[in-house]
Amino acid sequence: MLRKIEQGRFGELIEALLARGPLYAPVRDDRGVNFQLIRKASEPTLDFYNTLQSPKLAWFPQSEDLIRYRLAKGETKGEAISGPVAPTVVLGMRPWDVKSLAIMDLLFLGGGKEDPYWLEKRRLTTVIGYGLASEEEPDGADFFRTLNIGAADSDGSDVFLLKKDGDLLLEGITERGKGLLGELTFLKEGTEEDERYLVAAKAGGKDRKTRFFDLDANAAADKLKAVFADNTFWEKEAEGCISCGTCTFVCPTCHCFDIADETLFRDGVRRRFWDACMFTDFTLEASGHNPRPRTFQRLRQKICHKYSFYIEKFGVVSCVGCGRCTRLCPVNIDIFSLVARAVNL
Amino acid sequence: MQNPYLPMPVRVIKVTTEVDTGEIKTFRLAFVNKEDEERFDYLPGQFAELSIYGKGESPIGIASSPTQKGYIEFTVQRAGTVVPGQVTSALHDLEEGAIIGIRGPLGHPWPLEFLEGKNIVVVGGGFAFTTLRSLVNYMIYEENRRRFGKISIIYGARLPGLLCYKDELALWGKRDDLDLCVTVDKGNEAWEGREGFVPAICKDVAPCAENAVAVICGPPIMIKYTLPVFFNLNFSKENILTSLEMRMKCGIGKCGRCNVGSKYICNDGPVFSLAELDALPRDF
Amino acid sequence: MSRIGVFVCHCGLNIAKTVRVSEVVEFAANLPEVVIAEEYRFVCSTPGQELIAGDIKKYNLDRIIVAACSPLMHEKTFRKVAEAAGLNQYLVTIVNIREQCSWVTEDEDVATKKAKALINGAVYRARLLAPLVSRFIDVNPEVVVVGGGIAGIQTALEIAAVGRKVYLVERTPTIGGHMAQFDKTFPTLDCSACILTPKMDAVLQNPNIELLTYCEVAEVKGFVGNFDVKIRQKARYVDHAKCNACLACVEKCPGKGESEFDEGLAKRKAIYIPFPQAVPQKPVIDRETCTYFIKGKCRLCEKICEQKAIDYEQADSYIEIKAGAIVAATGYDLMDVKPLAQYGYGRYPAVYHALEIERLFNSAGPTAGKVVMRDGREPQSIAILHCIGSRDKNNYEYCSRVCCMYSLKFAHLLKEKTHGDVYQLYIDMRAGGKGYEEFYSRLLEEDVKFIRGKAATVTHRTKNPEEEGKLIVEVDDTLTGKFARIPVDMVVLAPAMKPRADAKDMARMLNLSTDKYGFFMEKHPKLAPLSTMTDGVFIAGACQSPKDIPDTVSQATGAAAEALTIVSKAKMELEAATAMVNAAACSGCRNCVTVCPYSAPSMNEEKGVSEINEALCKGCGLCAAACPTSAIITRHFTNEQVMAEMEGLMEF
Amino acid sequence: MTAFKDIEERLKEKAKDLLEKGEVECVFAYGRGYDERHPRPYVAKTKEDAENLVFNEYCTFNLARYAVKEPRKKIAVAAKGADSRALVQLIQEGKLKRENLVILGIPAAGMVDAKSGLTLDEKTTGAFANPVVYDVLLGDKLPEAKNSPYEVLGELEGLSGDGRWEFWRKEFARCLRCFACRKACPMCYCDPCFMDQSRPRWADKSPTLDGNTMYHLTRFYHLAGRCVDCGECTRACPVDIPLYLFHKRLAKDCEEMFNQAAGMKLEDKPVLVDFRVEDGDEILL
Amino acid sequence: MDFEPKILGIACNWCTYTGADLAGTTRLKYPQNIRVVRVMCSSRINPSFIFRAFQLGADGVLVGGCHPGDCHYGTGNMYARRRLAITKKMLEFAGIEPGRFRVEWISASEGNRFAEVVGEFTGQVKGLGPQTKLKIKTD
Repeated sequence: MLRKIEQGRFGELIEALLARGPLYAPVRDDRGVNFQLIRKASEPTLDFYNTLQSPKLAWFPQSEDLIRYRLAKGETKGEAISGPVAPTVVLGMRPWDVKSLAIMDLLFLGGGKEDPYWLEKRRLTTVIGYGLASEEEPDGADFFRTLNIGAADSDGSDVFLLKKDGDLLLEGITERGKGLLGELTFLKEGTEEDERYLVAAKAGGKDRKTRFFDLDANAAADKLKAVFADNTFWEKEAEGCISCGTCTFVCPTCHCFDIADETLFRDGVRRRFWDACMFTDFTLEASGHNPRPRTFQRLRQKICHKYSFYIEKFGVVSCVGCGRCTRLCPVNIDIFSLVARAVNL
Repeated sequence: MQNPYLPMPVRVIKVTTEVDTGEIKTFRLAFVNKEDEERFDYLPGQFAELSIYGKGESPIGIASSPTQKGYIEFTVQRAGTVVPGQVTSALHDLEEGAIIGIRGPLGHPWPLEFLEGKNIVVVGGGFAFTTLRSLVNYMIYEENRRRFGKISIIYGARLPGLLCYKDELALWGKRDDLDLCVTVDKGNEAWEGREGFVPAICKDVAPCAENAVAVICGPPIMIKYTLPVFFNLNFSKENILTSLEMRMKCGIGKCGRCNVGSKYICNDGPVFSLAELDALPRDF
Repeated sequence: MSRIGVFVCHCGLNIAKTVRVSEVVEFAANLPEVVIAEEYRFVCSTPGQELIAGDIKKYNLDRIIVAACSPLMHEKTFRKVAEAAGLNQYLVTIVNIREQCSWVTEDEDVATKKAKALINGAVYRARLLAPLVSRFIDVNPEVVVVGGGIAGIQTALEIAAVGRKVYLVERTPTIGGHMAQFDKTFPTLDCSACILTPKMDAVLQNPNIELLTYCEVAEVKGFVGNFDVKIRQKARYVDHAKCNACLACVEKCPGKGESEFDEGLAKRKAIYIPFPQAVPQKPVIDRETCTYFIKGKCRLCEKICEQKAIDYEQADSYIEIKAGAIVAATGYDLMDVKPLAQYGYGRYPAVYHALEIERLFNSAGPTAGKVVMRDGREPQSIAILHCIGSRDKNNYEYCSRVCCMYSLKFAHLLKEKTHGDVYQLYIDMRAGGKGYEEFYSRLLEEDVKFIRGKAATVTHRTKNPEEEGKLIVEVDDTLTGKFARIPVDMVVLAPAMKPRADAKDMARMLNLSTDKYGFFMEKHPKLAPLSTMTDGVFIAGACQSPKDIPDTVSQATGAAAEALTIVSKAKMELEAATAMVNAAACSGCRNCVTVCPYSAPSMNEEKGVSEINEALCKGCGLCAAACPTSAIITRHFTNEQVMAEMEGLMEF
Repeated sequence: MTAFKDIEERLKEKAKDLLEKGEVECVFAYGRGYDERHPRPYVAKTKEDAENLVFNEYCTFNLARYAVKEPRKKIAVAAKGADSRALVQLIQEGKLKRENLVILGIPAAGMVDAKSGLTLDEKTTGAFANPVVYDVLLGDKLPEAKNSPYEVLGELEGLSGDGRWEFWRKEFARCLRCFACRKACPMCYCDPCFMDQSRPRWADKSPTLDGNTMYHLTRFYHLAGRCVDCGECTRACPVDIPLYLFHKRLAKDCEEMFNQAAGMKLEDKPVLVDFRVEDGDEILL
Repeated sequence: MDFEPKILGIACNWCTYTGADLAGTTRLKYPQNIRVVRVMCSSRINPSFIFRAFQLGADGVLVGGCHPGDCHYGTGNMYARRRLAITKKMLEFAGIEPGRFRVEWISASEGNRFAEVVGEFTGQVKGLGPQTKLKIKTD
């Protein structure tokens, strides 16, 4: 089903969504555009190319409380905080970001153990994807096409959003999506012409130019395993790396986290929060032994995890080519060219 | 669905100091809630996260055998040299009656089906003997004993005072359905047993590779010198098993900390055959 | 989980009057990890101590907290109790609910609330305390005394007297120091040599004293109880082992040098002993003035010496000494007055400084005790100028303390020996000391002209005939308020006593701090005037500040006692609450090495981490706060412990 | 002013020369990144490598950060004004040895932060145009900025205390704890950092506002009198926290109280591990 | 009921702590909002202690040490002075009222001074009201 609304009435749409429950959407501040929990209908914007950080925080917040406890005489009881997650909407996710959810599902819901926190939010959250309109040029750091992601792919979204002249087209993809659109009675029906436009846009999105090389996932996986032991290669690639966590924190598919107890006075929470395989002490064992003491080993782990191990374990590349890691890397390390070099070694 | 991050309460019912440095203790834990006990259905080789609120969690191999009913045991070494580890030292301060938390069982057990009908050579060094102890107690349990062939155990420590489970070793020594060989790098006047490094002992015990599996756990240096011995005895890499130590947090293959190659040690391990390890990038 | 016992003291009514003790006890009893909380009227009393000891056993406590008076009062007491009950003393925490709670308020609620908070803080901290054991180190029984002046001599003799071995290190060829140069000593006017030489001799005779003249300290390593001192024996070119002190060599020697002992007023030979009563009596050769060393021939001394003691090939050699304590008695220098051009020293031959005058008076001196000037005349009028460089913002702000008195002495002796007019130009007359004021009054009788005012200039520019051929001392007489010109034949300057030129090097070697002038700093100006910041190193005499002979000698005796308190023990206990480095966390930034006043931390260069010598550490924690990675752990005051206590204090 | 292209040429030449003669083991400089605007730190180990060196207005990295990891090697480092100050500071702290360093001084003005598009000058960071210490100078000396690098503080200093707290609270709240600031900082050579300590845990391990505040305040303090205003922390920050403002302010305070600026003289001692008897109590007011 | 500030004192063992005891033995009265932590030397104080104290909810922090020159350890308080000066500037620039942090040199003989300073400081902090900026929100 296809609905539409004038761009001028975007605010109404937001109002309606806010009325239904929590809403995450892109908001512009003095530093750029990022996903935020919306308070006022005026906050969100659709005038952006890509958010600085990935929207993963809606499902996998940077910091999430798991258990609350109070240190008491005798037994210290802990109670799980699986706070009632309300049906939530995330609006304005670019196709590559939407794709990342499926990749994360494999990990958080796979391996025979489901992560209740991720599962709960996935179950209750409606994704409104946001296609890249034909006039918008991809950023030089992007390479989603290499990952075979179209600039206007709608798969993975519940509702797919696309700009058309003065209008916003909303396509219901999943049942949940269609249900949502159904509730938004003030939306107008999309016309045949809109349909055609949409189809064309999606097709056009497929061969939208970003940086590209012909990536065969399985071949890359094997190649990287072969290159793994080539320390000189990795040392050269990593010589600029400062081993910070920027690339992993802005990455939509990085999932590593740490768990810690935070106690003040005698009240505390057990909390999980983003961690990064790039950190020196990520693998440091209590004994003092560290299997990855050197920077190149950590960079190698990160690259191979995405372009080899993940493929071997889950069958997909753990990267969507959003270019965030490259754009925000303090020393301009570029995963795209790095992998290209490795694969063509 | 049961929240895998929420520890189940257990009561400390017995604390045994294993070594005379006091740095290794065994904790006998009993579940506070019956249903938790039933849910905690484990096999030798698995581990669990012991949790102390305010300090955190620590992944520890299960030292008891499921054949021992009513309790589970964990042998814990106080971590850290100059600055003691938060959790392990908190555990060491525990007294009987204290209540802590446990998450698990986690990871894969020793592949018992694979071991069935085979001769088992158990090789352990120092503190790393814990899950091997579990395995042995499991195998020599009367209902299980016949499922396995010949059982030979080689266990070593640096000094007599650093051997764990001394009483149990004594009992095993009396049994005729297993060969026990306990050794120390350096004995003392009181010591009557063997002297010598584990690899050397393995050499002259020379277990036969015929239909046999070697299960080896110990400090890296011991492993390093023991493996060649077994290769020379024609043990295939498929028939040598070990258990990996890796920094783990979540224990259910999500947090990524223990990722090596395509494996998440906590979830896909910690038990591996050498053949499987060879397939992994050398990054552990 | 630790097992904490809390004991709250009533201290009679001292605490109980304002703090509701039972309420506090109940509060404490409910805190996690507190196993038992008790109250008692006087916890420090025997029954109180028994209560604690009993509970430690009964509840097998591993921490105890005593809420009572200040730790400065009874911490030791309760630590003993714990030790006796088999609990490490460092697991005791004292909560000060008297001096800093019940005594400083009358409000019951406030006091009770505060007491609770303080105890809560203690509980937070106690959990993290660790047992500490004091370590002991062996102490080397021997002592090194640096400086062979009266201070050093006195110290050496005192220490030797109790049978301890002493090494007395003197830089010149003889001991005796400045005192040996003096003629008479104030206020008693007894002859300096007569009281000093017997002591010098006693040093020579004492089997416990090893005399190292013509030696300098080259290096000091180690720490209290275990110093390694390296001594440089300067080449004497005379083998003292062979020399029988016949001094025939001195007779024959053609070389001529200026006598340091006579302040250059007389000559000495190239091979010489500084003065007749020098100790040792054996000569040294001065390369600078020795004909053989200058011209390459002569060797007269060698020919004359029956003992074959002369050895031109001799080179500096080194002696390594181990010692438990070191006493620095390196004395003072007289300020060089040449730079003070206004007084004309060096420009006008008739201007002398104090030590020169001492030699002029001395019967064994250059003039055989007659006061004649460089031109051979006997002065008919003499002006003695006080405070030359002392009490002078531009030079040395301090008072040199002895000048007033020796200036009076000079006046007296000059009167005696010249019958000339003697003027004293002083700012204030300082005569504090036994018999000093009396001496001053006595001089007032002796028609010495006292002029209160600091001499401005000494000039030869004359204004009238009667000034002809004289030196004019210009001065503002602050009593008459008049500007005076005093024509005299001779001017005597009383220059400031200043630290030895190389005092800073010595300070560096011994790791002493110095004041802004360069005098060695004592540990505490009142309570530890002989000790220094470096344990086992003590100071005596003028190297600490200007002082007269009586003060010097009493200091020397005190320093000897201080040194003995260390070397008389075979072992010594070290501070247990010291700092240590967690090498795994050290980033090698060197902050600790830079800031430590005791040089306890040092850099292990190839490991790239710092290491702390606990024998040197005093546990102040300066380094810990300077350590960016908190790799330094100050035992008993760890970051964790301090912050935990803060948390507890702030909770309620 | 010497054109960047010429500097690049001289850089290549010098690097080649040094490597050929074997006078250094490697040269820390800049190499091509994924495009012109994104060069990368580059380590030339052979004279062939030297060919790959580049220099343009985007080569903002402070390479002292890499040099400090090689205390024992004999190395050459390309250093702009602030970078050379970092080297000096590190020498003061005994982390580097002057004799092991060949400093290739680069007088540079108009450097640009590719991410923000801002020019490096006294209004931002890295205002220092000329290296303070160097062995060779790869360009002509430039006039130093006239305006004080501290003027930019005026706005913040003008605010009320509440205003300033509001400002910093907002900024600290953004912090992701990616630690890019400390990892990019040449002075943050500590490994582990105090933040990695578990005993004591100075700040929440999780990214709470309080933890972030503690982290940044303590880090600011650790850099007091040491920060050379190169601005790497701020450029590295993925959420653009203007850390340099706080660093500048402390640098200013240190100059006022102890009249010493970081990394200017080889013989200086870092102000916080030093004292003068004349230090008065007025600094505590 | 009017605002009663929580004040953390950090005192060096040799001078200020002893001075505080003296205030007690001479029965001087002063506000009891202060709770003193004893350290061996003011140079033990890590500026992060101060930040932490405020996070823990201290409304004011008072540091006491020996008078410069009288440090039991010689030069400890000389370093402390510089560190704490920086700390003060930092608080001020971060927007925390500088009046909440104070360093005083109080010798063992200055019991009355201790009482005075605490009284004065407590009043000052009272005037500033509760410290809510760095304080960790506990709900």
